Amino acid sequence: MNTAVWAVTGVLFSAGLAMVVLRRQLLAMLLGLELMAAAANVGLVHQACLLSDAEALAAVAIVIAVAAAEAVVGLSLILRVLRSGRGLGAGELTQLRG
Amino acid sequence: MSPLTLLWVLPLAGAAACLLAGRFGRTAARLCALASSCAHAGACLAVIKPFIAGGGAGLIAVGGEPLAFGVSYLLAADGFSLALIGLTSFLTLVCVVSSWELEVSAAYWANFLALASALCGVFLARDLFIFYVFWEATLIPMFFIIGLWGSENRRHAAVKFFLFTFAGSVFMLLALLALVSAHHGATGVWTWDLQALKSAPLGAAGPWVFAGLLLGFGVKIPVVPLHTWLPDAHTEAPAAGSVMLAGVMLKMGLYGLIRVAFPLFATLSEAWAPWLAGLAALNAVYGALCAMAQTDLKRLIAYSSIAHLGFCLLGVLSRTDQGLAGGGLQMINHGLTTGALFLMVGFLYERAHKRGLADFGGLAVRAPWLTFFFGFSMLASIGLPGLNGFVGEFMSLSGVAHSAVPLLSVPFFAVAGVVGVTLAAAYALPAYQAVFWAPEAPQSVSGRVTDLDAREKGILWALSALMLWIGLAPQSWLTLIEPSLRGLVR
Amino acid sequence: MTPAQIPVEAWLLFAAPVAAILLGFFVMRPLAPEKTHWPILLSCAVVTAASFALTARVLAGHSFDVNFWRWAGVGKWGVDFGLRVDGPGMAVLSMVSLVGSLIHVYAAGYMKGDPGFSRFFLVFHLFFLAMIGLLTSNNFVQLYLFWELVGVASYLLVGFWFHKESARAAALKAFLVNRVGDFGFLLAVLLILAYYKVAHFHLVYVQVAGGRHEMLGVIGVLLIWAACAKSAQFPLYFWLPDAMEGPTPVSALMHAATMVTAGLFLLVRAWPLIAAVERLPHLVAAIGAVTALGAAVVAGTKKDLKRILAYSTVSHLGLMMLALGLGQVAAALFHLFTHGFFKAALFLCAGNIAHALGRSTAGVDDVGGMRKAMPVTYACFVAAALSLAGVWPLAGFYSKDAILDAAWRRGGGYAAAGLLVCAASAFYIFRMLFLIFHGKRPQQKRGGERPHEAGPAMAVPVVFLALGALAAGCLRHEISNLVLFGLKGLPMGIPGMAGALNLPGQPLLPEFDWVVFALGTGMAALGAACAYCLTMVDAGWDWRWRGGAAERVFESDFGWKIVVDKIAGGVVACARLVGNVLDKAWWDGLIEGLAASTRGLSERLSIFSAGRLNDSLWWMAAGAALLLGRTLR
Amino acid sequence: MILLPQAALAGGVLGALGLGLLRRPPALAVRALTFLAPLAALLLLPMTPAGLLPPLIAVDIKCLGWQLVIYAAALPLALRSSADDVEAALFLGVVLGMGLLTAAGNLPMLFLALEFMSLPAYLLVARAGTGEGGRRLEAAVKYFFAGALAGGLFLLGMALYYSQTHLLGPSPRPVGLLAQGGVTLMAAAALFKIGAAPLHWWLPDVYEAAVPEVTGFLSTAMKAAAVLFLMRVVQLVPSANFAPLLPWLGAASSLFAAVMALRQESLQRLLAYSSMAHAGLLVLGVGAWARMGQSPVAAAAILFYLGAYAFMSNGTFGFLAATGLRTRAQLKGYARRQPGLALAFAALLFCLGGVPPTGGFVAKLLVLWQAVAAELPGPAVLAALSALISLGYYLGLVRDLYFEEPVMESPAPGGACARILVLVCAFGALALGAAPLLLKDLAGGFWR
Repeated sequence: MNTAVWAVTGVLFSAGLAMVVLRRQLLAMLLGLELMAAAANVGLVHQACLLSDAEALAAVAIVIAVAAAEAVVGLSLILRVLRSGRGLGAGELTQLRG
Repeated sequence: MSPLTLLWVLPLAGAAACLLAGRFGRTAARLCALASSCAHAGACLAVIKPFIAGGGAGLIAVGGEPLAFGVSYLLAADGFSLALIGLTSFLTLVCVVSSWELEVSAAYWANFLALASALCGVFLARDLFIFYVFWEATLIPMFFIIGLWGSENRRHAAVKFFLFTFAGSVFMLLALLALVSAHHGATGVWTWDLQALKSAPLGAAGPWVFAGLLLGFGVKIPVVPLHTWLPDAHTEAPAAGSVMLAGVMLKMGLYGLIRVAFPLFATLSEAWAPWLAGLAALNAVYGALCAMAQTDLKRLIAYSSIAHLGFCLLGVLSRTDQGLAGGGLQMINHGLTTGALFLMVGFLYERAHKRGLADFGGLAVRAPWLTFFFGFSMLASIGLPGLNGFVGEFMSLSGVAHSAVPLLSVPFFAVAGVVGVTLAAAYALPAYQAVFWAPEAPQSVSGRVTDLDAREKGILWALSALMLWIGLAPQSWLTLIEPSLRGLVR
Repeated sequence: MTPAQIPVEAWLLFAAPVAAILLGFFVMRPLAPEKTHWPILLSCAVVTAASFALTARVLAGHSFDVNFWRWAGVGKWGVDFGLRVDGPGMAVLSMVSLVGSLIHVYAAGYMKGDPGFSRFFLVFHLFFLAMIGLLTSNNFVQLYLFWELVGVASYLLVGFWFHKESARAAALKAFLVNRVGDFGFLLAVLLILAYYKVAHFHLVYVQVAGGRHEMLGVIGVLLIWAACAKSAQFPLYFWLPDAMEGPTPVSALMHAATMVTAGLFLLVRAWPLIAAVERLPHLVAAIGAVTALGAAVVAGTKKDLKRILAYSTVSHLGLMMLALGLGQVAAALFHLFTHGFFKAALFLCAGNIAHALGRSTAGVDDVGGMRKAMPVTYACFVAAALSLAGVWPLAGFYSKDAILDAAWRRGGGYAAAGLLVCAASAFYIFRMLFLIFHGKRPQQKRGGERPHEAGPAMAVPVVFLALGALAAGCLRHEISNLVLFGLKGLPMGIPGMAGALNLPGQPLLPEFDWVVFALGTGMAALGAACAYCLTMVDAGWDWRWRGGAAERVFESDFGWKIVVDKIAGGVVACARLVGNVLDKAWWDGLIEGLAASTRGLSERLSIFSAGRLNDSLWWMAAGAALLLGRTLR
Repeated sequence: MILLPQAALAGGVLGALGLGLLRRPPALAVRALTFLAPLAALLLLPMTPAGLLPPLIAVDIKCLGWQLVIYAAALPLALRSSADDVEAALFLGVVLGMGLLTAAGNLPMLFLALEFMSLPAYLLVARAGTGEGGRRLEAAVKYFFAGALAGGLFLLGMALYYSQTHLLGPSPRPVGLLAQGGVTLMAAAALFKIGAAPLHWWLPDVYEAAVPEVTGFLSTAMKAAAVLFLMRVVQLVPSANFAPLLPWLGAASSLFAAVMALRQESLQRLLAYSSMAHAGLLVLGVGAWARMGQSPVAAAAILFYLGAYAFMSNGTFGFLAATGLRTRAQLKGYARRQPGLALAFAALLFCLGGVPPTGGFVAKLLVLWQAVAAELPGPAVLAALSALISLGYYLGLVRDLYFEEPVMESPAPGGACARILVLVCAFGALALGAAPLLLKDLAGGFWR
């Protein structure tokens, strides 16, 4: 059973990572980030229940809260990018280089 | 405030005073600079006079109360350091007087005095941290002197000078750190005191640390492969800048070798002496050959400095009494002769803004006094007996021919040295003739050259008198230098 | 003998010239430059008197050698300066001071009106002081000091008329060749100090006599090399003919009588060292013979008067070296003594002639039939010429005969060389005599005024020198005693020195030998006859053979000058290669290139950060993976 | 009581937001808050005794030292006069996050503090500053995604670590491979925050686009927090597998940054790479610290370096803010226009270059000293090489400043307050040069 949970975590995390690194769309990348956070949470919550460790469960709660905050900040930035008329593609963000 | 602390604080205070005086106009700054350099020269004499009276073997030391990081404020001066400090203060005075008429800002004088202070610090420090701080501190004033008041491509020369020396010094710093850490490993005490570090057990890292020190000092001497900063820095520096650069700053490297590197690594320096002597001999011959190929007068004198320093190094490496004393004395002599030569090229440059050998000609008619003094210094520089250049070279070479160090006793280093002496005439005389004796070339600028005025003649008389004094009666100078040197390397 | 007991004349030898020079430089030059020579002539008189007084002391057996001043001393190593007044020194010094003073008087007349008058006299007297110092120093370092000072003085004087390109080149060549010679001398002094621990002559003699012969061969060769440079012997003689660019008094004093003898004097001082190595004397003799013969032959082909005399000087110095090589110290010194007189006289006559024609130097084709115009010069020239050729009662005969006798006794090549040199020297001197004074060729009118006899200031010294050339022979016994005495009765002022050291070889001049007399005079007559036919009888000889291959051979001194030019060119090319190519282009270029390449590297690296977000994240993930991989292994 | 400084900062944040609610935020009050809160934290610092609030909070003497450095480094940005309450709140939020980081007890708290200081920082970069925000927005987006990715890595690392050691704090016993992997991932997150070589791509863009004061703040306070974060991760396990890599990683990234900075035309981007070079040196210091068994001496050296760097970096970026210069071309001959400011900037450049009589030298010396003492010759030589190359462009800047002729018309200098800041920073950096004298008794304990 233990390995199954780790397999899920691994798959989810690598999917999230792939989305962040490969996708061009900013939104998709944001989703990828959330996916990675969720994957780590799965592993954490599984282990915490096994050991019924309160501190770990508190950690899970913290992680969920932080992931949410992250999403908020991410969305606000993406909205500003949209409003400035440059579309969602990550490709156009190349003013800063060298 | 012990006299030794005064020796390096006085010029620094003078520099600050010059900057303040700069507010009230140029003459105030100049007068303040003159006052502080005279005061500094006076202080040096006050310290040296009783020292010589006491037989020149003593050692004035300042107590080393401990500071943070194992550093302790440890200054000491023996005959050798005092001689070099005397040379520094004298040449600073010469620089101040010789650039009296230049329209320069107060920062010019402040930089020279700061440089003098840092140089005195180097010659006084006995704590390696303080030694290193002063060693690098000399770079900043010289960087600004070359950069702000130099000639055409001064910017490149200033940056090259700073980076080149810094490259050597950074690896020297690593060597010092390794030394201090090794000492801490053995005794559990952090200290930077030169005497204490002699017992640092370095084991396998010993040669590497010694090589780091040699790299740091070698860049400054300069030893041939590490010398390419010198011609640019000397050529682009203002007249007074080249005097200080050639007169004293080149001696920091050799002083560092004698004071720090050799005592710390007695066995290694004995083992590597033949290789270093080979480099020194290469210095002497290579410098002379390069000087023969130059068309710019100042660049020629710069390369001749490389040759002269080769003799000093040869003398020091021979580890014999006369070799050491000869090397030490040659450092002072080179300061005087090359200082005088650079001054005169500076006077020429002030008048005609040209330095090439082909740009002049016929100066013997237009400026007879300049011809006389240039000839006098040039003869001293190529080692005419009876003038100071010969004494140093003769004793150094006699030391090398006499040396007991294996491989060094076979006289081919002496032969190379004497070849260097012979080549000296081959580069100096044709240049002298081209500038002073040859008739005016069509595109020459000799028309703008006027003869020396009283101030310039005064300086050159003082320098020539010193050259003649050392040349004919070097014994009094040797009693100042020799006792302290002998104890160092033995 | 303590320093306090040094006789006052010895101090005057130095005090007078120094005072005259200082007075001249600081007082006379600014105030009355044209009177600079007054204090200097006075100092010459004082020096001459002092040297004669000292010679009398030495003849009376009171020569001395004492250290009075520690120049530089460190631990066990030390060099002291001192005075050594002994036979060889005084023999040469007496001639030098007398001839020198006369030439100083001559120079006062010759250089009158020259813009550099005061500069000339100051340097001229500095040379005089240096020569005195050289002859009276008692150790190798002090000798080297004055040796170099003499070299510098010759540089300044040969290049006196620095507006002339040829004078500048000649001065530079003279100094550099002397410098090459000094390479040997300095190295020899260093080796002596290193292996014998002391530089003082006598202490070295004692050690050499005591059997220490370390590195003596090398030291001997180096000293000979130095002597060859200064005394213009075979390998390094080529600077002397060009040194004729200097004013005539310079040529007369330095390049005939005094400076060039310094090399020989060095060998005399170092003779115990050289004699201790059995092959070296032969080397000296061989160099002397080759130089004497070669120079005498070339002298016969030269056109310029002073160059003929220059080659003649090289030839006579070769003879002195030959005598020294054969062990005849006294003969060599005596010939040096007489040569000083007649060669200086010849030079001054040549100077007068050139002066009369209003030129600095005259060639053989500019003069002719001057007998009636300049009777005094003619008389002196004849006297000196006969003395040079070695005609019986004159001084030149006695000294040359002694050398010929030694060469004849040694036989073989030396004898042949000696005889041939007699013939050749007679040939070139009589050729000069006939061409200048008896030549039938009509005189070209140049500048209109007829050549007139030189003024009294220039004529009187020539006359005295000519008398010296005639009468110096009778002093031969005094000179040989002087050389002998000088070496025997030498009370040592220096502690730890054994009794006087006898120089190897017979110190006394050989007795009169009829066979040698006949041979010498015969060869001289043969030479004179050839000169007569080739100049007076067949007048065109001097020009017919020129322009052909023969001229190139003689002009380039049998090809030696071409070899020297190649060597000099090689050194300069090597310097330019090292200086410009190796140092500036390659090495400096390498270091500057290193700095530039780091900037270039930064250029190339910046293409990685093209600013795209995904690339950054990709690099981050890859970096983390790399880190993970490295730690999990 | 032990969280007094952090409480003061939180009060500041709420106050700034509260004022915002009143629609017309009086500019003076907002500015006072942005200035007072860090100052209050600074003053309250010594009074807070060490203590534990398990498991989340652990405050001890060393942690107070770190807080001192961080708050001091944050002060200059507090001075920036901006009427915008949101910006003030964001700034105070970031500083609060750093405060929490120093006091973090276990891993979740560490993660919380990490994100608490990062998220407002992304917005601060986007918002602070006048004029068109396009470049700043792009930089903020890059910063956000990089930061979030690092956060994700940290989470995964924490999960792995927890799964094997069942602990969320430092484990006394050596740990297995899985946990080591976790620790390494966490270290990667820390290295991202510091800006070490492979994970540095965001740094130049963010530092170039942000307003100079913000960049100064990021390069000093954020860097100090990140270094502390890395040290906390290293302390998690007795002998972390990634520790031996740190010195090489640090030296290599310092060398890389020095080379990259050589050719930069924009001043801020050049100083960004220079800041990255110093970060590399700090990572080398942490590596030496880890290798010497986390000796306090090495920690003191790193703290000193960060203190000195705070002066230097705030000073140089303050100079850019005060003078409004953007490119090296504008810098040419500036000494003739503003001699005082130019002299301060030159002094700061010499400090950054590590030229002896200055504080920068003592800082660099101490870190190199630890590297050599920890027998790390390779990284020490690389660091020395990077110091040499970095001096190349520092001297280049001084050369432009003093030796070149003024070419372009440079913008008008800023307010007096910014100029005074630059002078104070320059003086502070130079004064540290006499550290052996000044810290005679304080550091005595360490170095005796």
